[in-house]
Amino acid sequence: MNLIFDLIIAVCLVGISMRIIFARGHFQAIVLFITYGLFLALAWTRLNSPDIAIAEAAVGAGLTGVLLMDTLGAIKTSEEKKMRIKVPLKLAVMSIVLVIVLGYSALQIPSDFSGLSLTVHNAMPLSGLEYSVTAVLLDFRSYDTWLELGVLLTAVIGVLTVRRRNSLTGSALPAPAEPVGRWIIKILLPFMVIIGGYLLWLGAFAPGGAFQAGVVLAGAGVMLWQAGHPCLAVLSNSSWRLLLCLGFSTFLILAASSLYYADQMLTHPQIKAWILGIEYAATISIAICLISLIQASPNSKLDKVS
Amino acid sequence: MPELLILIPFSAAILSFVIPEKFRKWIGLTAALFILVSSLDLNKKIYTNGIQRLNLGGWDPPLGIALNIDGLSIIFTLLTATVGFMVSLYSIWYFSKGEQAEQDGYFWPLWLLLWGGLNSLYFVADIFNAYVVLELISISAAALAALNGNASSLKAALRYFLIAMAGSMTFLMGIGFIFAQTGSLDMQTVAAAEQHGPLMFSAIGLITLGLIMKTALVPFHFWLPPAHSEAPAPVSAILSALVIKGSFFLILRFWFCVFHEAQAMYYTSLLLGVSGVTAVLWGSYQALIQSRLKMIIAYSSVSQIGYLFILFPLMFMSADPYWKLEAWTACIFQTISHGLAKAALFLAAGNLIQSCGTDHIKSMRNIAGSLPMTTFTLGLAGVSLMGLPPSGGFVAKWMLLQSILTSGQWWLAIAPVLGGLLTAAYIFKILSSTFVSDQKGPQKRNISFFMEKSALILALLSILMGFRAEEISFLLQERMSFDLSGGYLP
Amino acid sequence: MTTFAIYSITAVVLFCVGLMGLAVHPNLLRKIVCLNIMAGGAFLFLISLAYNSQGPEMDPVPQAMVLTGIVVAVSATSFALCLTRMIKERTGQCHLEGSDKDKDN
Amino acid sequence: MNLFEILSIIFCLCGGFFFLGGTVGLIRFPDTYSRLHALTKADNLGLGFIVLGLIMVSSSMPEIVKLILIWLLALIGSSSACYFIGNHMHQSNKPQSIQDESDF
Repeated sequence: MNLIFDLIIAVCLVGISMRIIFARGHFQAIVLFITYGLFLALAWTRLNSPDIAIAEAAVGAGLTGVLLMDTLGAIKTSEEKKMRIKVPLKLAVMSIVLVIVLGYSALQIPSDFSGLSLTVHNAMPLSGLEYSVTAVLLDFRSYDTWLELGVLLTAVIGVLTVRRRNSLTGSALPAPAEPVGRWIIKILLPFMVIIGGYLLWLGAFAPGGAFQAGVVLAGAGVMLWQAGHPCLAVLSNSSWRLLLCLGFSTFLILAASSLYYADQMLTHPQIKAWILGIEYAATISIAICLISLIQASPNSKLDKVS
Repeated sequence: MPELLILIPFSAAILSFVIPEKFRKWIGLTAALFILVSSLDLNKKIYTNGIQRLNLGGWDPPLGIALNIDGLSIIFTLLTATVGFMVSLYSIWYFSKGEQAEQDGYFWPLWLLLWGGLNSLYFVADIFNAYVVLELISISAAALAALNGNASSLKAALRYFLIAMAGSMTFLMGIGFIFAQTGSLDMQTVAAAEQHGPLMFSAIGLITLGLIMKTALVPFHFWLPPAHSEAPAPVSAILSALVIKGSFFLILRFWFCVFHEAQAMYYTSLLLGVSGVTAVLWGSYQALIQSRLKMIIAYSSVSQIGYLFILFPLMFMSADPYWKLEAWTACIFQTISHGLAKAALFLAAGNLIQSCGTDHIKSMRNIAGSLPMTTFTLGLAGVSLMGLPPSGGFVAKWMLLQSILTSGQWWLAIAPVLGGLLTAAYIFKILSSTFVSDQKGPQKRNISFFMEKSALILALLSILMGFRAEEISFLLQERMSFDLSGGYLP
Repeated sequence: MTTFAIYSITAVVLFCVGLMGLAVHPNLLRKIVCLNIMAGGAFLFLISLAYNSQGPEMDPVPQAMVLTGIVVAVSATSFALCLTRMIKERTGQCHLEGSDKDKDN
Repeated sequence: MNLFEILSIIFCLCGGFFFLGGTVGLIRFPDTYSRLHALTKADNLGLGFIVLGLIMVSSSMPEIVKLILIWLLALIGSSSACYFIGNHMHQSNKPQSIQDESDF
């Protein structure tokens, strides 16, 4: 039964990805891409990875979808003709050969493959956390997470550079236009903040954590923005910048102070307190960075306001 | 302490992002100075005490992530610190006037983030960590390439970024295959594990493919000339001297520290060798027929990258461990001398453009008269690229040629011989146009003292590094975290 | 036929479809979508590995890798989309071929 | 198999039927307004039935509360989305079938 379910998901994923390539309109391709994200989220659930399912549904299907749609709205031209994509025979053959080679080798995985699960399992009591994915992200491999926050920050600075913008803040707040829009914000916003906080708290012992919480909060921000309410406007320029790099710099301070106290980077006598602080800082930074990435896009509503 | 080389640029990047724009350059310069000093200090430590391996977060690999600092890392760190310091010095004046002034505030945070990323890359000892660092480098490098903001530079930046992203994804898939075979992400553990069969074959292919896309080896070179020539001068210097060297560094790490699946590596190395020779010839030919100075220099990068890949077939075909070591040393020498000379060339080109307003070589008449120091810089860097003694380029090409001849792979010798001639041709094309005297030429603007000096110092270093050959060879041959001559085992 | 086999093959196919799409599509928006398809394939492969792990529980390391990867992918996507929009604003084109001139001159 | 499990299966099948109906409506109805109508009404009912079916077999109170919450949030989401699309169509006075949808 499970295998049938797996096969259905697999066939749908491949089918959707092919349709995305061959879709004639961009709008269609983007809608299909959002569907692709949702099917991936199904696959993650099936593969016992609820963390990634949450992240994928929120980011892959949600935020990326919003970004793509928004860009499509900006670059759409009236005379755009629908195109038919032809794959050159050479390329098609090359792709099929690649699929066969990679697919054949993927199946040659050693039968006793256990990855690092045993190593992590044995080290779990030594870390202060109860949930293994959070422990890997924030304790065992915290260096990666630090640099990941760096990548997010770099992307925001990159977007600001390309846009030649110094600030996304400080413009006047317009009232959300629609009564229904106002109403829905009133209802949903508290929910999203609560869910974000809940996911953050959950991360210590169950699927959830800083990233998922940050994405949900960013979703709340994007909703506000879509309703005509540039939510970054309440911040001053300097506090916005500080919040953007809050997560990255908390890690940086941990790294520097641990080098001083423990002579080794990212380990510290009070590491548990640090991890808690980093989780909160990272959640805020991730939310603010993602909102900024969407709001900084050209022709966005903020431009029209200011 | 090696960690400082990661902490300083990142802290400076954050600081320069939150403070007002006019102070950013001074933060940048101070950080550059500190990085230079601490990498010289680290160099001394590695030279005398041997390699360092540091665990992060108090966890031993494969559970945690480690840093690995050996002779190879320290050479790349020093190259980055030297070029980075000179470029920072140059940038303070380059971005202070004219149309470049509005780019100043954006340049510093990105450049410092990129620098931090490069330093972390040189210390990398974990394959997934390498992926994250590569992404950090790609995004900041692409944003820097788009700094000009005009249509052509935006297009060039996006073309570069798309290729870099495709390379990253291919690399990530390769990481998955390595993890599937060995069950570990730590380079040392992966190197010690059994590596055989199709899984490893695919992993080697994917990792190498992903990285050569980012290194702009033929046939993935098409993004490089526009991206490097459209960027502002200091950014061009950073991109061609350091960023492509970053991904090349990772290829070396993987090929000489991680992989030891001999058969797959043998065939892949042949392909890399063919691409390398093609790149040398095609790049030099293209450089010869260009008419814009920065395009010539950018195509010259395509050809000089080709030399680096001649190492791989030599490693697998030459029987004598002594010549293997020679070829290895030659390759790193080529990396350093190209990095220094290319940075000098781009900075000098930036001076010429600020002076004449264009980089069309027809319009650079009488430059030798008005900007003698910049012309001298072009000449010196050209000498190093051509491989004339006593430059670093000469040492590199001489050792390369020797190990090619002893290995009996005559076809590889085409590259240094013919490539050297073509290089000489395009360097003379640049130089001869600067000596044409033409009184009617456009009004030349004055160039800041520091801008001329920093380009000159880089060019001088690329010549003078030949005199430090012994120390560099020592670092390369005695301070390795892997054993080159005894197969490719850790 | 096991769950691992189904998903790892799917992952490889998705990766290759994305790569092929990246090569054939001239339009920038579609190229970026294709990059995301590739990323989905790479992530799926890692998670199917985690699922296949014979250890005491699901291997958490690939899961953490994919979470990191998703953040990296969305950062890169938004940066690329921003460049696309600027190119459109400047040149009126959404592809990289043809002239590199600004729209106004 | 006890009574709750049988009821659960029946409710879930009902839910599936309404979803199917909503999808058929989306494809077959001629214009945006009627498509919206099919989508929101039938799908919300379908989701409601499935949630009811799952409540029958759920073991704890928090689980039931979460399931009901999911349904309520989906109701709010889809009804307001429906309103926004409808309002947009009404205000822009576009021809009543979206051009891009004809591709599907």
